[in-house]
Amino acid sequence: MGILEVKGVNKRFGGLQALGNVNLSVKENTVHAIIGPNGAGKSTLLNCLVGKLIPDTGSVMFDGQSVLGRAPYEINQMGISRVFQTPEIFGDLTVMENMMIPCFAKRDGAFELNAITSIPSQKDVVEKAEAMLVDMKMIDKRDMHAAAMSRGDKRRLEIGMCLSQEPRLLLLDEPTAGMARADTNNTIDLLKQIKEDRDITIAIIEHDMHVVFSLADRITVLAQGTPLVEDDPQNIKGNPKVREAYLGESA
Amino acid sequence: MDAIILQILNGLDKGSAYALIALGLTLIFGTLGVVNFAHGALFMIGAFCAVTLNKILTLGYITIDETQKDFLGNPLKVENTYVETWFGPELGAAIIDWSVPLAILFAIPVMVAIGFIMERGLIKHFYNRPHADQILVTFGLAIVLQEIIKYFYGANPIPTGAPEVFRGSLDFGVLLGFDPNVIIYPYWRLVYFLFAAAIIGAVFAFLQFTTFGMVVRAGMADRETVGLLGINIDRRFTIMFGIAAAVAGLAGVMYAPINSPNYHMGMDFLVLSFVVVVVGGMGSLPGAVLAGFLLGILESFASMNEVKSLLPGIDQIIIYLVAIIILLTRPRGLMGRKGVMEE
Amino acid sequence: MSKSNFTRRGLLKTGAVGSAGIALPTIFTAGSASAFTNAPTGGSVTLGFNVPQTGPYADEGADELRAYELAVEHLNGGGDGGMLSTFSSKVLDGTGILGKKVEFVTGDTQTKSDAARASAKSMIEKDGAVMITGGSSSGVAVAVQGLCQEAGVIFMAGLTHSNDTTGKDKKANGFRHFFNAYMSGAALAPVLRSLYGDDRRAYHLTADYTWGWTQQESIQAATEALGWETVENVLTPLAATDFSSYIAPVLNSGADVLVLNHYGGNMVNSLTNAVQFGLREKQVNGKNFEIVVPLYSELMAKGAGANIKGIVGSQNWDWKLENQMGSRYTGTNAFVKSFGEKYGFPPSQAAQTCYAQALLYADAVTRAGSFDPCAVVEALEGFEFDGLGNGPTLYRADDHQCFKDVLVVRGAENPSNEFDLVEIVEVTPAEQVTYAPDHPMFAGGDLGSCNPGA
Amino acid sequence: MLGLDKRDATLLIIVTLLTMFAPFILNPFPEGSAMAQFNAGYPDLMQRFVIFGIFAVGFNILFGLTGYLSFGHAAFLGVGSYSAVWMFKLLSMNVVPAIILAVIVSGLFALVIGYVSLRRSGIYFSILTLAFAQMSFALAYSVLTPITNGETGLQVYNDDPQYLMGPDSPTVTNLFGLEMRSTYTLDMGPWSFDFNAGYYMCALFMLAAVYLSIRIFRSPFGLMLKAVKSNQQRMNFTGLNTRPYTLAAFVISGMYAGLAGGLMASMDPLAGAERMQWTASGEVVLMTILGGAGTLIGPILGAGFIKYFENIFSKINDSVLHQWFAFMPDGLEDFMVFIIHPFIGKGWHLTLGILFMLVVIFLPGGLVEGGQRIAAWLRSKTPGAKDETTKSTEPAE
Repeated sequence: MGILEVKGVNKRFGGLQALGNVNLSVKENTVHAIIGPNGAGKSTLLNCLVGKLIPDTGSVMFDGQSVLGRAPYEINQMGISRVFQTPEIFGDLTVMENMMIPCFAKRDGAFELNAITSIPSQKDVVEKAEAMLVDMKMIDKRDMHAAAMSRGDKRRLEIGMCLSQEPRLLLLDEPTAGMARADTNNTIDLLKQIKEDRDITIAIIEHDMHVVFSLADRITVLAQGTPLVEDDPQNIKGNPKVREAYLGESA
Repeated sequence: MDAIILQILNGLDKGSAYALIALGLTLIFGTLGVVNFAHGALFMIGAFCAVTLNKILTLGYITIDETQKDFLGNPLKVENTYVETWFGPELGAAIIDWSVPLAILFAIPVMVAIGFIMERGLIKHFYNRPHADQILVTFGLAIVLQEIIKYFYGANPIPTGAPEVFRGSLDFGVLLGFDPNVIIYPYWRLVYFLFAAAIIGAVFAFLQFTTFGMVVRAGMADRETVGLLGINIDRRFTIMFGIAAAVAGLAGVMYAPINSPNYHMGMDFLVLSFVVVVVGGMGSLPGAVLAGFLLGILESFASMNEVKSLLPGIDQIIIYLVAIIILLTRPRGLMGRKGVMEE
Repeated sequence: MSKSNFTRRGLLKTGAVGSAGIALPTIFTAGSASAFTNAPTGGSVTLGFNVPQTGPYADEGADELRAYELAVEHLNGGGDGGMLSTFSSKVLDGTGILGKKVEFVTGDTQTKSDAARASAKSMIEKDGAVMITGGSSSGVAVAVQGLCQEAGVIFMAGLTHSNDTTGKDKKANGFRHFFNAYMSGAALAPVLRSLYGDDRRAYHLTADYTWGWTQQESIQAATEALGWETVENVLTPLAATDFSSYIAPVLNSGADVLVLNHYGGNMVNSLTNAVQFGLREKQVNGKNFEIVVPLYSELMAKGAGANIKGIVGSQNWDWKLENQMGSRYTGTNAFVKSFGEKYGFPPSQAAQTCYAQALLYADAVTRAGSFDPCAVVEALEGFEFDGLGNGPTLYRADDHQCFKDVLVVRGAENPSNEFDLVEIVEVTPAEQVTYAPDHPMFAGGDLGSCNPGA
Repeated sequence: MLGLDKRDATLLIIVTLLTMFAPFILNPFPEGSAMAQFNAGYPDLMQRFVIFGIFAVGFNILFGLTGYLSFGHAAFLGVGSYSAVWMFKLLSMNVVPAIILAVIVSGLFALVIGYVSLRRSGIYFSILTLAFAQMSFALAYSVLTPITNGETGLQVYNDDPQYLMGPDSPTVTNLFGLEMRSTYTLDMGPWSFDFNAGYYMCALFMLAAVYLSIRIFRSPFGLMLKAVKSNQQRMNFTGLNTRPYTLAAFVISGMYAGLAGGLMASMDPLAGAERMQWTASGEVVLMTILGGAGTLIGPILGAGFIKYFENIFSKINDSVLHQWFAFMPDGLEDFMVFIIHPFIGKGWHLTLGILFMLVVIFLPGGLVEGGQRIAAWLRSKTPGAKDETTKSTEPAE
């Protein structure tokens, strides 16, 4: 029994079958990669997991509880954090403020009218956020406007924000898309570090095979909205069906 | 039944004005992403184009008539218009009589010029500024424009009649087989409706069938991509602003005989036209037109005695009530696109 | 800063409180028994002219302001003296008021109760105005009148036509020279009968706010007393600009008279729309269809243009009154002359009522020998005068309403010049428009007692 | 101090000093001098400055922090005023119950309207709030006249019940006997200064309102509101429910508006329907943007700016102008009057419109930015203060 169990999920957009009978099981404390060619339905699947879309049929269970019909923030509070393809951070706020927000969300839940206490007096949150900035090696950028940072830094910040919520499942949507090689390698190292240091399950959607094979414990290949194969990385590499459907074009 | 037909006619007529103003507003919203609070003022300036032309045509020289006295008992000064002197009394009077339709020719260059100046001189610098700043600057401009008009024309409405042939009304009911006097409708209001339909049709045809229009439509859908294609979208947008100003202005010119123009008529329409645009859906031209006519007709129905006796005061709030209901049931208005002005 | 430089104005027992503050705490004013708000100290007295300068009534406000400036000029001995020479009371001699030069401050009511009060307050608190006058709507008049009552200054209403101003909302410190909705009804009714007969069916369109209601009520009562029938009364929103959907059903309702209880922009638009719909050319019940606009003004007539031709209504005054109706209305020509020579066009009824109010105040102060509001109230209550253009007039003590003749007018068919917008049909004598102070349409108010303020 | 950091505490102290000494600051010109026209230190206008300051500060909590542009906030001010006047009519002229009820009722009203309107964002939200406010105005002016007294405005009549009114109770608005209108006038040579009880009560309320606003800006709640403005998507995917945050901000700012409305009625017990009209809602939007949206002090500056023009410029007339330029030769005097005439008196709207445009064109951050630039310029003139210059170019909050 995996921490995330997707069973028989279908999703249509008008005449287009975006997802057809998707089954997926993500084991706890593993890195599970979902790969597939463009339009294979990877992002649609991800959106079904976090509450942005609701599947037409099927079930999505997280740790034995259904996530379907819940708002994104509720699913997040269950322990699923998501990193977006283009970093979604609070651009108008400072790096430190960015980091404090998930810490407040973890401590206070979805809503708390904490209107007259001052932020510096919330020592636990401040310390936690600072510690995370140290972990992410960006404490020196503490008071910078988040929007002014490089893309790699924004990505790191976003991952750090997700981690400070102590999620049980971290969803990564093409975390290295559009990054230079050096930034990509940094991100891989960061994710490896996270995998080693924390009890965390990671599901990753990725295009870059270098990233996938560096990190994944298990791989699901999606093609035309259906899972083609699910196997270990070395087996996937050798699988002719996968080569044909996906790797063939990019290898 | 006859009452309902009558109110549909009324609604179409009111809707024509709403739709024309909202159309221009949406063009500016959609193409430029600018919240233009001065749009009502453009409508008002259009109406004053008609007033101005009428004033120009009736310019004259003064002769003293010793046989008559003015209110102070002095000899009466009689004004003789140049137009009547030059073209003879009959043709001259006819030209003056037709000053409102003639004002269309006068208004188009004036309004396009105002549109260009506004866009190049002011609005251009606000594309990348927050909507709040756009509101403040265009609101300031609207006040300035209407105060200028007030300075020259005063605050009182200025009667500006339709040509003689269009005065009076058509007995519409007789055409449909009702008794006489049951459904009568003023000629000029019918003209206004047809005029509005023609303008709306022209704008749509222009956007649909010309390459210029295609680029603008593409720009409305995705400005950045079109910009990336190396097309000078900015210049086209300037022209679009001129067109939007002209549409608002023409709506105003033809409106002058319906209600005497006054300097604050733009503000009266401003809030309403924003409601129309938003109900239609941000960035949707057909939505703006549809919402204009829909709200016009509903407003007319709400003012029927039968409805009012059931729900007192409903005609005061119907537009807003409908706006609330539509926005709650259709998150982006009738035909709005996702992501436009939702931040 | 040494303490000796301070003078605590309130402790000076001179009775002169000066220009600041609506009121001083009683502790500071206990000794100054004769004190009242803004008692003029130096060689001048300040009056506050509070008129709409922005918004739809700005032109009417501008005309009121012209009249006030003219009145000030005449009071200070300038110009040709205007109606000072025809006024039945002869105490004003062109040396200001009680020998003090008249100065004035102006403010903008914006035709909004709040803004009007703010403006009036600033005149009282900052400029030390001892009297506030002007305005172009009943909402504003009632609001400012209430303020003046509290502040202890005199309010001389400008153009306000609602019954409430001297009815439900009457105040001891407030006075109205202008006529009211009841008088319009009473004056119009007999003329309407003689023009249109006593078997008519009326359809009312009424502006949906207090003034509209009181006028509609008055006209309905007066016409029903003639035997007319009221088919329908439809309330129209204040914000309405296009009245087509209210006008369109009229013809089919069986009514043969349309009464437009509208004012200002509403009236211009509703009348224009009604004429557009061709109502005036129609025959209903075998009679010509007629339109009545109970409250007329020159500016509205100007705004409605040719649509006004032949439409009957009532007015407080018209510049042709003396020429056409004789010397009973003396003062009219004198006023028209000085106004016309100064500004180049004849005055509106709003200008006349404001000019008259300014003179009446100055006269009352002079007769009372004091600016004290209570003395002024006493001098004005029950005051009978003549020569201000309206014929013999009474300022009734019970409700501070002027009673005088009311004009019934009609849009001129063939205006001989641009100012000749209306023609006078008849003048209804004051007796016919007089009502008992406790008339039900005016009930519920309480004049209270005069408040000298401080 | 008071749980504020040094910068905020300084700001609060400055605001406190300005409001407490406003009677002096606003009356800089000796009475009777030509410039006295520009004096603004009379009770009514001073009261308006602080009351509209409260209104704008509250509006800024919603708009400045969350970015939700409400176009119907005047409705809450109007509801607050009506509630307050009803308290005067039913209980007594004591302002305390009136202000309390004003805040509560407008808070409830904001809760209902906010709950519905906040289902949409962006311009859709703006139009929903506008629609609710316009409906409130239209109904208050007409159908609801029994409750609102329509056109005239709700006021206190002698025959109102006033159940708590004793035989000796004051008949004007008062705070436990202290009459709101009582004014102490201080004359110093040619100068004259008014100290008005009502003004000081309003000023204290405004200081409390500003203090609370600073606390909110600096609180975790304030941080969340800024986060809503910055990125709602990230909010949702960080386990935060944006709806209650925005609703709370909406209700708080609605209560600020209600407080302002209650105070307005307490200073002058008449509540007109016009104060709910869209132009009134637009006015507070303009005040906030003009002063500097999202800044602490900006909205107050914007409120002061607009009210100053409305009350001072509208009162300058030609005869005042002639007085000013009387020293000039006749022709020049007339020429100057002719030039300035369109901008004063009935032309005050024109001046205001031009100033709106100038401010927003040249000072994108509003009046606050203007202040900062002046401060930066002054500092650059002072040697040895270079490090502070850079600091002031950060966005002010």
